[in-house]
Amino acid sequence: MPQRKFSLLLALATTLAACSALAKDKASPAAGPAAVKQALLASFEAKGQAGLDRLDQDETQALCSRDPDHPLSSDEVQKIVSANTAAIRYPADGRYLGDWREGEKIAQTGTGKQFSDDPAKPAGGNCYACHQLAKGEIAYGTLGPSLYRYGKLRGQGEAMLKYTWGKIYDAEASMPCSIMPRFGHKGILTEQQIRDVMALLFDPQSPVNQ
Amino acid sequence: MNVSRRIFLKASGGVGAALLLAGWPRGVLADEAWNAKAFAGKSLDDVVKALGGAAAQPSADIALTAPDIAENGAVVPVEIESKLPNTRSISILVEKNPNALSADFSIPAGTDPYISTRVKMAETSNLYALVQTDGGFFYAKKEVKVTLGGCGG
Amino acid sequence: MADPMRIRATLEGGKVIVKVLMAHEMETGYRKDANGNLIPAHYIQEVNATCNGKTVLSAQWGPSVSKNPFLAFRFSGANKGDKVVISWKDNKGESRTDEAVIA
Amino acid sequence: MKRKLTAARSLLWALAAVTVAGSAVAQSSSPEDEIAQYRAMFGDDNPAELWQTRGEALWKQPRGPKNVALAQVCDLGLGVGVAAGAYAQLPRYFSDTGQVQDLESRLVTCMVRGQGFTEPEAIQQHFGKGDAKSDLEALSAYLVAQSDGKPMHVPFDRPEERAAYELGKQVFFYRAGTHDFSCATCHSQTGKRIRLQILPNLTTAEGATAAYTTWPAYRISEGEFRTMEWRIQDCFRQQRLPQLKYLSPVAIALTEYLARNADGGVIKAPGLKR
Repeated sequence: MPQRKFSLLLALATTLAACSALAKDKASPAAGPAAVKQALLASFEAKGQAGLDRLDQDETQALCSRDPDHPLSSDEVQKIVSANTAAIRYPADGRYLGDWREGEKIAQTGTGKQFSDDPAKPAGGNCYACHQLAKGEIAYGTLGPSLYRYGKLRGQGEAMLKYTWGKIYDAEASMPCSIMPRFGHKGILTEQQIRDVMALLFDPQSPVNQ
Repeated sequence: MNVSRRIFLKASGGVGAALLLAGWPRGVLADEAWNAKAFAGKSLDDVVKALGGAAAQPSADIALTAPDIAENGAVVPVEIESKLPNTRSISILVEKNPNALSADFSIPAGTDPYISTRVKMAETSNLYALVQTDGGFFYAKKEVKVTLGGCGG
Repeated sequence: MADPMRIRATLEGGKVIVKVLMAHEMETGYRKDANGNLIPAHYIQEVNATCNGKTVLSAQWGPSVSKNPFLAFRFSGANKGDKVVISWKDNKGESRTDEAVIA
Repeated sequence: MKRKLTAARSLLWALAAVTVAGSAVAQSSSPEDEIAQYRAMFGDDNPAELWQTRGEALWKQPRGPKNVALAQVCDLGLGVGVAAGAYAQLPRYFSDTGQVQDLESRLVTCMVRGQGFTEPEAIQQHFGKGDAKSDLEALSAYLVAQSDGKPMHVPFDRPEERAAYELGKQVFFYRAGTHDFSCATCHSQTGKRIRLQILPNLTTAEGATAAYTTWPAYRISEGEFRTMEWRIQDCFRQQRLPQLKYLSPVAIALTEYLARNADGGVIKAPGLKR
């Protein structure tokens, strides 16, 4: 009998929850990580350069997949910072800056790594999708902060160059669960491409600093 | 690169040249054949000449309405209304398309000198409304910025 | 065969307002397919509209009119119940004619 | 042709005229205003109507090995042959299939069970391309238009519907792939844009409503009519994930998540999108 009473209560709770606008109810059937992964594997098929292994998560991705109702603990945040800080590779020859003209092209290019893209072509950075950069480009997004006059405002000190390199290489190191892709760590951009994007940000001749 | 910029890839050669070889009829009235020479023109001047004029004059009596920014160059809405007397035809030109002329409308008596349609723009460019009256050729222009979009280029 | 046009013709303030949507690829001849081959040009070149046997609009188009073209224009001298007949012909010689009753 | 937007359109035409005149207004207008101006110029003249016309014929004509019309055999949730308002109450659980189904999934069921097509026949060319037209897209265009102006009432009292919602929510936040993207990367903040496109916050009722009720839509960048299945599939392509299968559990679950978040909103579709 007590069990049946519990079921009735659960049913009632379920009905009540259905009335909440966004159904943020705890009574919805749970979909644990294993069930979610199973559903994903059953729902996707490999295509072009995108194999089913793209559905596998590293620890950072798994932790950062929590919905807002389940925030991370400070230990979990620390785990993300440590793993991603360790992942950053600084340029061996100490050269941080390449060609801003190439950097501008990379910032404008949105293709790369999609199953519809040619894997032989270098991927773009698509910086303008989220950031304002050169003043002349009006079609910029606002998911990230404006980077207009980035270098002009900050100078080219070693610490600033190193910090910015780290941001592009693996943003999770300095901002856990940042929505910015980890361009170096995940092999989206090459070291030289990152240099070119760095030049776009720092070179006094770059349209970003005009 | 998005679709709008892909539209006009490999602009040289191709259709324009082939059509030129096909010869060109004179006018643009409906009962005449398609005016290949006008559609092969690269500039406002080319097109005006192919339509039988010498040069076009700017006019404030042509209302050309188009967006300041086209979210997608594949479809740019254009509305043109001429207040010039005896408007015979209204044409739409895009300066930086591989061939400037998009469309040429003959306006018979009884039809308003008004047209609304949608054209492709390869890139940010001037758009021209070219009007032929019995007093010659006139135009209005407006720059339309064509933007990139999306998360995958 | 091409899909029918959607034609609306309404009499407002003594003028017939005509709005047309046409189903057509309007292929420029400059685009490439997935295999890198040029897609041949295929676009409407001529459009003709008549009402009561009289031409009310005629047009010549190039490939830079947008895919699935839209066209609106106005004319005088017709009544409700009259028919507006619109035809197009493309560069491959295909054509289509549809009509709408003025409402 | 729909007339409800005419007033708004006139206003924007007036705005456009001011801008053309080169006044100070032109300089101070934001990119969002300019995009709104661009979109307003399309008015009510949506090429999706070309798909609606074809879809109506496909719904009403006897077809398939059994030579019957969908209008005679297809139950979209409100009874056999009832098209009006059905889309506004999808996805939902159907007892005859034991599954939560979206519009396209249900149409395939009807084509297979009702008209006698095989499933591969029914879903081949599920997304159209140029002259290779999709019957499912045309049918969707027609049926969605039959719910235009109707408020959404997405059923949510079945455990299967709740399970689909919960799965959809988990998938929405699932980060993976080369770019660490999830749906939430772009669609869990309010007032942001990618390039110049405003990103709806799909975790809120307002954002989900703005997005869900204006799909399916004619997509200008492709010159094609596109369904919600297409929209979700193409988002995953851009997330750098593999190909989402048509009518797959994740496709339905995400549709359920979005539809429920948009519940109560009024359908304004087929829409017109970039």
